[in-house]
Amino acid sequence: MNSIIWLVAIPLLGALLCTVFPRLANRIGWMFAAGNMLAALLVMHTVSQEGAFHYVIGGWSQGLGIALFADSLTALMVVMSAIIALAVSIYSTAYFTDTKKQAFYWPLWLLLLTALNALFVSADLFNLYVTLELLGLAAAALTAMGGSKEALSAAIRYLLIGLIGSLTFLAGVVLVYTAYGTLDIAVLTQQFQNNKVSWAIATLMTLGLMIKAALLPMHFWLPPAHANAPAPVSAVLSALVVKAAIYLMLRLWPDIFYPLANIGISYVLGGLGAAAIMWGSYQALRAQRIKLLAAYSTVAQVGYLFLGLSLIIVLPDGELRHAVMVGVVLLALTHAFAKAALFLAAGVIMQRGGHDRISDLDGTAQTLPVTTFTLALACVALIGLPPSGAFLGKWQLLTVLLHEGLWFWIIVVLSGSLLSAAYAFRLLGHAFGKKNIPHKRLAIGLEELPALVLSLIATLVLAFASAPVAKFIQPLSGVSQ
Amino acid sequence: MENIAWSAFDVLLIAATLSLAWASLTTEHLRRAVIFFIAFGLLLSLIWLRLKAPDVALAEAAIGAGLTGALLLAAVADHQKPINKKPDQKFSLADFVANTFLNLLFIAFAIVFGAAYTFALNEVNDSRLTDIVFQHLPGTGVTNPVTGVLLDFRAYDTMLELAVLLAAALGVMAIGKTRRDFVKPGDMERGLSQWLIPTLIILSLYLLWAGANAPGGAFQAAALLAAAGVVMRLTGYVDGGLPQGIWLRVLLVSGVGGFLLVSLIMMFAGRIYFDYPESWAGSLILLIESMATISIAATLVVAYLCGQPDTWFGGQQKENKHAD
Amino acid sequence: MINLIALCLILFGLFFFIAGSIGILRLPDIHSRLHALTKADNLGLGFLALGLILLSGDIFIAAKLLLAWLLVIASSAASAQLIAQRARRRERDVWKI
Amino acid sequence: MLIDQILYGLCGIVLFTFGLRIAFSPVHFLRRLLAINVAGAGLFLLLLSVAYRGFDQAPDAVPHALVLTGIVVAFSATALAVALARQLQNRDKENE
Repeated sequence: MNSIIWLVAIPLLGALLCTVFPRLANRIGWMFAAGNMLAALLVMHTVSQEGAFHYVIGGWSQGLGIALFADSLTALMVVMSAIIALAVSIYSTAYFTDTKKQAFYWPLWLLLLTALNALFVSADLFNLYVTLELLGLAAAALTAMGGSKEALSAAIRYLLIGLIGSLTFLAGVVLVYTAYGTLDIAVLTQQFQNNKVSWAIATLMTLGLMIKAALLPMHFWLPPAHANAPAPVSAVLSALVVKAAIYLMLRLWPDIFYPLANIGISYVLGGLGAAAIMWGSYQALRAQRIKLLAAYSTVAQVGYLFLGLSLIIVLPDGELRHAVMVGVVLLALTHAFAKAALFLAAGVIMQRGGHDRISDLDGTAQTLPVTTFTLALACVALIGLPPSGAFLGKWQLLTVLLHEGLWFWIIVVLSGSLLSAAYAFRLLGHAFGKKNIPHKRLAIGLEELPALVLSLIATLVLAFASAPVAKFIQPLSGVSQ
Repeated sequence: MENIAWSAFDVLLIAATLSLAWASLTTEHLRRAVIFFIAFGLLLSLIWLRLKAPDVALAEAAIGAGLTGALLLAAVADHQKPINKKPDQKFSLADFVANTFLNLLFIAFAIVFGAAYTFALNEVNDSRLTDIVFQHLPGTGVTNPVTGVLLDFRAYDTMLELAVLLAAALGVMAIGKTRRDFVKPGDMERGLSQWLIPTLIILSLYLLWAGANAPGGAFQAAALLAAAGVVMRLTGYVDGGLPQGIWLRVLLVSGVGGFLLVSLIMMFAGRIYFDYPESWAGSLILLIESMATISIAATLVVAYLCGQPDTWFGGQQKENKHAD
Repeated sequence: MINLIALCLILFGLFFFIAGSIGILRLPDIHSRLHALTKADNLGLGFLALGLILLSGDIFIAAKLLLAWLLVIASSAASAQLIAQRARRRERDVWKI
Repeated sequence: MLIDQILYGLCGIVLFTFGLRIAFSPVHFLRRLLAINVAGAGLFLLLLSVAYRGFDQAPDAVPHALVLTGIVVAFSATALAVALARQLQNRDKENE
């Protein structure tokens, strides 16, 4: 039962130690990332044995203290972020050479990891606001470490939009406390009725989380932030930080806002998701740099997840809703691993080649064969070609859409995949381009290994994951009642 | 007669606050906007007093108006040109339509939010969590309910909030070094500071001690201590009275560290996380509170320095060069 | 009886506050405004504190009120000096912001 | 449900909406930061007017702790934003 506390305590302890001993920050950092990995596996094990469990901090009852809650969805998300965190930590030991930058990178990075874990396990609305704030602050500070002027202005815009997002979320939390007198999610799930106040609460919280997840109308802060941040930071921003807001939507809508579910909401969210898919893929096609391409593809993938979410909201409990849930989880997991691999590979190219402009990428296959192989695998996973988890996710989504006869969404999903295939092959075409200089193969093991492992997970491991994930995720609505 | 006078006072107070907020966000000179914002912060702490929230009034006056104001004033010190009106401001229809549409949108948002708020108010009987807090308060060893909630019932929240503060301080230091160009302190400031700083420190200790049973506590005490640091910074001590090298780093970390260690010790002793034993609950809270006070004060001063102190990596503090 | 005296003191203090505010609005240049502000407000606060001390009747609260008054006097006097020095230096350089 | 609660609550809502309205309009970055602080203050005012339970009754302590946490979080966000802005200004000054 205490394993849930280690999830927050280990990265926080690591952050404190890295602050006090800046010269050892490199070693302390990735060791605590490994420790976090163990804690995540422990939580996964506890959940698989005993199912979802509550843990009230300080032992206070009746919604006074803060409760932590871990169910199958939390366990999957926590293990996903632990694996990516470990890979990114190993990569950043090689990426950051200047000790002054390391001294501040590692504490901020571990604080971001603490915020992520605290957000995944928390079951108290105001606590979610504090974790969202810590996440946004640490991410903005890390983006600003990119050093260039664009990184600074991107970090400022990211911080301000993030603040507006969490303030809107806080407005929803304040209304919840006014109307229901409690902040605990489990208590709220029983008390929530379908009246005008609950509609105001749901809209405020959803608006706040949409801003945080960079859904279409509020996505303009994401591409500059993710493109100008240092490579390991943008890997984490795209793979994990954006997922936190989507995880909260998955946590809030099926549980608390279940009485409010109606067709209108799903069309709004689905429509925005579809628009995000189209707009993100179109911009990715026109991107000049790998990191910008990856950032816009994140905007598109957020669209897929919101499309799946809109289905989960409106479908009645049962087989169909469970299938969509599994599809959304698979899509989220694969996108996280593939996007992290893509950004880390772009980081290697940036450091070795000095730039990441797509048009001048020819010769990368000769000089950096492993990185190009990682790029290819990541693109396979992003498009959703068969050996990857995304294929299974989209397959689940499409079967449910077919069953429901929602033709418009099917066209959107398919054309989205087509567009992502277009920008992926454009990238790979340049990377495999011939260059007449005699190629010298660079073998840099430590830097390229994490990216390779992540892309292999995205394509091969997750390809066989649909059955175990389906079994592991209990039917959603039955979880917290 | 009694509550009519109070309602009149309320309307006056609200009108003053709203007009200050309006002034702060719409004047063209940025420096004037910051000064209006500081006045708005002070009026806000008056409102907190009216709503019977003395702890929050202390924190608002010290952190919300004081430190935030000092920080913003330092930031806008070198802003000359009026920001709002661009010289070639010709009337463009598109802007006008966009602005009115946005205004209407936000007015509608306010009306919906207000309606939801008034409906929500009479949904629940007034007590919400009050009775449960007072029922469990004796178990926390403190009599001030706000300190009880902050450091015992929701101590996990406060730990994460200190982590937010630490993240902000690290982010501020990661960006660059503190600025060194300073006006040489005349005898006026030195005279004042030699007298003012000890008073601030004593007041801060009083607030920390009073926090257990009267309005006060870690954040208010830390804000006063940070005010002493700001006064030192303004009177020539470039590093604002912060310790050197590793001691500064340990100090910054001791707030969150105190929370984490105590909570983990409770867990090792077989109790639930953050569950203080009845007998030493009061003294445990005081221990955490005092570590948090010094740590928050140091973090607030670092945030005010707007950069990395010279001695962060352990070097000697360079002689502070005064620009006249 | 005590309340009556306290009420008069407080009203007297308010009168000084109003005088200070009118001083700021009406007086021409920065120096005379500073003069009006610091003098009138400090005196007004003094009377206010005295009135409240009579009302409170508790020695600790009285001591705190006096301490508050002293702090306000010290800080407003120092800041008035600083603002005046800066205004003097600005006029000497005849450099308008 | 007291008249004071409604009065101060609506004042908080007006501050929150006005802050957001300015935060979304294209103004200088520091003014947008002020707008966000004003919006946050509006929300805290709303929270504390919910906690207010009459002149002679003890108020609800939980919102007070939440607002204290909110004030410190708002300050740290402002401190980071100001530090970023000043560094950006130095960069502009350098290559001007």
